[in-house]
Amino acid sequence: MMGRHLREGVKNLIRNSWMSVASVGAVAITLLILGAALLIAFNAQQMSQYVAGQLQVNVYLKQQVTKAQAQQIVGEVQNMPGIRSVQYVSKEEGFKQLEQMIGTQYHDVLGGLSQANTLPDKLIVKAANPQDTVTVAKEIQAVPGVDKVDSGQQVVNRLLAFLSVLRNIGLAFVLGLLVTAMFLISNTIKITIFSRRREIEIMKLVGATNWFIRWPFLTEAMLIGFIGAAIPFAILTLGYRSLYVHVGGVFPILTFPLLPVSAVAIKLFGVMLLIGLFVGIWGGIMSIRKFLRV
Amino acid sequence: MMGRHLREGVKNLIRNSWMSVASVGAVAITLLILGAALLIAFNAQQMSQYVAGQLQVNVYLKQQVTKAQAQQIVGEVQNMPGIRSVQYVSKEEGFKQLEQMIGTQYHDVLGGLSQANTLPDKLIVKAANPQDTVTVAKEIQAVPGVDKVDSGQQVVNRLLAFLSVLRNIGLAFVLGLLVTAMFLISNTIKITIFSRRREIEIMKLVGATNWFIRWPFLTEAMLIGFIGAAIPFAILTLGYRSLYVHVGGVFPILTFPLLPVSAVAIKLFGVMLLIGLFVGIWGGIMSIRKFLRV
Amino acid sequence: MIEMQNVWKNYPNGTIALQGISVHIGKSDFVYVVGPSGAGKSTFIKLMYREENPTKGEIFVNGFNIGRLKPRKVPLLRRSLGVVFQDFKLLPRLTAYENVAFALEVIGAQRQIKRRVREALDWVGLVDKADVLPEHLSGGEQQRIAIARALVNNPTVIIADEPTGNLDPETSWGIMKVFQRINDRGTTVVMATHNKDIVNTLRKRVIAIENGRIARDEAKGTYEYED
Amino acid sequence: MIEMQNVWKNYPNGTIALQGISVHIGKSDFVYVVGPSGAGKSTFIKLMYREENPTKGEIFVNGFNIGRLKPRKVPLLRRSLGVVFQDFKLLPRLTAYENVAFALEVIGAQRQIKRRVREALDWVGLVDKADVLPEHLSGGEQQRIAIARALVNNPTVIIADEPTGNLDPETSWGIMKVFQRINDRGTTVVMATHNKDIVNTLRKRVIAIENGRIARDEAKGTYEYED
Ligand SMILES: Nc1ncnc2c1ncn2[C@@H]1O[C@H](COP(=O)(O)OP(=O)(O)OP(=O)(O)O)[C@@H](O)[C@H]1O
Ligand SMILES: Nc1ncnc2c1ncn2[C@@H]1O[C@H](COP(=O)(O)OP(=O)(O)OP(=O)(O)O)[C@@H](O)[C@H]1O
Ligand SMILES: [Mg+2]
Ligand SMILES: [Mg+2]
Repeated sequence: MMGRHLREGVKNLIRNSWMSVASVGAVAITLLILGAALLIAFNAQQMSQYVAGQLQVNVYLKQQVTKAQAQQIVGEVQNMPGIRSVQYVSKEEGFKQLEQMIGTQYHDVLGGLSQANTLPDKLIVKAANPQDTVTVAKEIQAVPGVDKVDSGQQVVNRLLAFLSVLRNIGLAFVLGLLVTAMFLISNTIKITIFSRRREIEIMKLVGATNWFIRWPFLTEAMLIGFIGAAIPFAILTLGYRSLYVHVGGVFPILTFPLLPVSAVAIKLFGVMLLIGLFVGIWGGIMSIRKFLRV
Repeated sequence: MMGRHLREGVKNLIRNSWMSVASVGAVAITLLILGAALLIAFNAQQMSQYVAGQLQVNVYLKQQVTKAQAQQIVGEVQNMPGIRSVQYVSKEEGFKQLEQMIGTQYHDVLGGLSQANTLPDKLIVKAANPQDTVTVAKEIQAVPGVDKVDSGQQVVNRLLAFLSVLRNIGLAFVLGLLVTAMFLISNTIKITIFSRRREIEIMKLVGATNWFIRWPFLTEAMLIGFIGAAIPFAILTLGYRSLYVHVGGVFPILTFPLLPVSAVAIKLFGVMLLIGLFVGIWGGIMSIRKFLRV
Repeated sequence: MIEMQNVWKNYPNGTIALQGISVHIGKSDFVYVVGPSGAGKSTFIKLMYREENPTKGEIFVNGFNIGRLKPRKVPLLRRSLGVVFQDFKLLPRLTAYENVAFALEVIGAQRQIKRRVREALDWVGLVDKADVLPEHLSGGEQQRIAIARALVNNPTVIIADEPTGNLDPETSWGIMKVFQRINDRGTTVVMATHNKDIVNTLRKRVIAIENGRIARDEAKGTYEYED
Repeated sequence: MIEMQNVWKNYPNGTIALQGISVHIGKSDFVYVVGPSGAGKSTFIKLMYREENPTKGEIFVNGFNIGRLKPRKVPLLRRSLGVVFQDFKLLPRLTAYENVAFALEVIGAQRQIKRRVREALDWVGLVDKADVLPEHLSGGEQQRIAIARALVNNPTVIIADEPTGNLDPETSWGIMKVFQRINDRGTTVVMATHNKDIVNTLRKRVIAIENGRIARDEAKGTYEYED
């Protein structure tokens, strides 16, 4: 029996070609936009993780600490739990970095400052988990020889707040697109079925059960959903792959790494197929219902 | 005669209520997403202008210039063409600003620096047109008493490049949405008309001219487009207004001003109405054509 | 087989189509339903396969209580009937063959579909139009496909609403012979018709409906509407 | 009025519906077109209002050369005719009144629409069904609305495809009286029919089509298809 329904579904799709193209087109273009938004969202999330991964604790050592003692402290910190990396920055390196950081605008101002100005030795510590940055900073404070610890708490908080605002806007937009896609797809299926309400009524009058009528429509809706998801998926994956290859896997200007094609493709395929197929079927069931009451 | 067509269009819309609701819904939700994207895009453009407006030329005066001479130079620069504003920053103020700018991470490092370190007096000059910043800087270089001029050329260029990438991504997305909206709306109208192809054929067989048949359909498409544009316009304008009032006209975290409601509403209304109405009509004309050949 | 007791039908727009119909049609009866245009013949027939629900009164068809029938059971009722609709109601996307086969597929018949459909098409003389879509058939050909569909699954009751309205006299008599043969095998036939010739020649029971009421119910009756 | 010279019609699916029809129908003629189901009567009629284009041959209707007619001119041809379609072709979203009025609105008539529509509805006896949608009318009532629509704008030629197929004999004779009256006023009437009674009683010219050819063309002819 399933064989008949599948056959009928495919047959309807083909005989009804004009309408089928319109429906598949509507589903495809809706999912294309949604998919593009998802691609950006996935990468933005990856970026925010990448940026969070840059968070660091600056540990300033006391003036009287010698180079040898400093190396000892480095070892000690390295052995603490929850630490990913420890980097030692000497006074001299520190001055160079300060010069660079202050940058062009105030560069000449520093010209008057002698290198003799005593900068302290510094350790740059990264937590294994960016969220633990502040906790790690507190623990390091207790290590002897350590003068001041700066976890950049303010910067951290401001950055995380900014990223969360960005994420929320993005999320709201993607959710909006998702709801839109679902509405539009089920709407398209609805209109398609509406235009065939007389046929449904006739089938009912000839003695067909509700499921006998539903199945071919559902296979058809499923096919529309599947093709309508496959087309934009192909376009997006190929487009993203060529972009990825073109820029060498790193987003220019912002210089942060893009997600590899394979990682993105699976998620994208899942979301798009899920929407295409299941919204199609659900929309189909809901709108056939109206016309089965004969 | 126009009266009849308008009347028939409205009548069809009402009698065909199920399909009408579906069509208006599809148009409305498409334009809602497009409108939201446009609102963000308008504000992003405004932001990039705002940021560009922050561009400035730092003019460092020679050490020997007295406060009185400095005031004279300020007046001179102010009278040059293409200048929006000139702000005088004394040595002392300059040091405070440097402290602030260096920020938390390196703050204690500066503790060792005495205020006696000779910072030069400084003028902060803004060009009337941000793009002219570099040109203005060159002209100021020629003024006597000026030591160095820093237009931050590197920063300017990097910032402008970053903004243009952002703008391009946004533009591509909005354009994509625009095309989608146009496709979906004309597709919806197409399906609506397809489901009434028999009626069109009958009218033709009874002796109606093509335009006699088209007009009621077009008024109907126009009404669908209009209502489908008005609903999301109302939602977006009210939503944006309440957001604007809620945050006091300034976007939090980034602290840049939002566009006022009135400025946004007109553009939004224009774009949405244009798409809703004209895409509706165009889609209508194109798809009726098929069925008029009887 | 078919039993109606004081059946009324008011349409939602206020038209009272039937006003107290009581009738009994036994197994293997052959009944003509006659009456002027708009008298209520189609309504009378639509109640039997539950296209319309009665406003008042009891209807039993093949043991189903129409007024109390659960929606789930309606397909079972309809499968026990063969219905020729006044407006044919062919599925526009299916060929003539597929339209007839549909009535067999609906009941889950798997075997001999091909043979049985060919046979039904042969009864109505349209074997060579098997692969044509309804919109490419003449009016009379469409009507004959509708008849073939009603006959194909050997129903116990045939209900036909003006099955010869679009047929020439010769073809009409061909169809009547098929109905007669099926009736001889024990199938009940209920047929609304305007065809005076047929009613007056092939004499059967005649139920005349006028203005929603049974005006006459005669065994071996005549059409009796002279101009 | 209507002139056909060696007209052939092959449908795209290969059916040859007409094979060399030549006929002349003059002003205020009254012609019955008879023939078995699928003979080509409807095709013959569809060519006159250019629903179908001839494959070969020349057709002139009311001075229009059908084969060479520009699409822009087709509405003018159709407005000069009143057509009753075999499948009615009523607009489903318009009431009975609006369906009839549509034929007047199409020609740009502004005045007296109400009076003329009422009059046409009166001819077919359906004034009290004016505000009903087609799907809420009986088969015969729908057919009569289709007839009223064809008559309402006083065409010079009435083309009717089985206009009494769904009507009881009494109502059919009422319609025939209207056709006769209109014909007396000088309107040409071409009517495909299976109604032997009418053809043999109200004697007119009979064109018999069989297998796409004119088998017989007699003034004051008879139906001549006995069972
Ligand atoms: N649109 C079409 N496409 C293909 N074949 C067609 C089409 N319309 C009619 N035919 C075929 O052409 C032949 C003549 O059809 P036509 O409708 O003219 O017959 P008719 O004389 O009107 O019959 P009836 O009395 O049954 O209405 C038939 O064999 C029919 O199947
Ligand atoms: N769905 C409906 N809604 C409202 N009124 C209806 C509906 N169907 C039929 N009627 C009305 O009910 C009455 C009886 O209609 P019915 O179709 O039973 O007549 P009939 O005897 O079959 O006529 P015909 O010979 O013309 O087919 C008519 O007045 C008709 O207008
Ligand atoms: Mg009826
Ligand atoms: Mg015909």
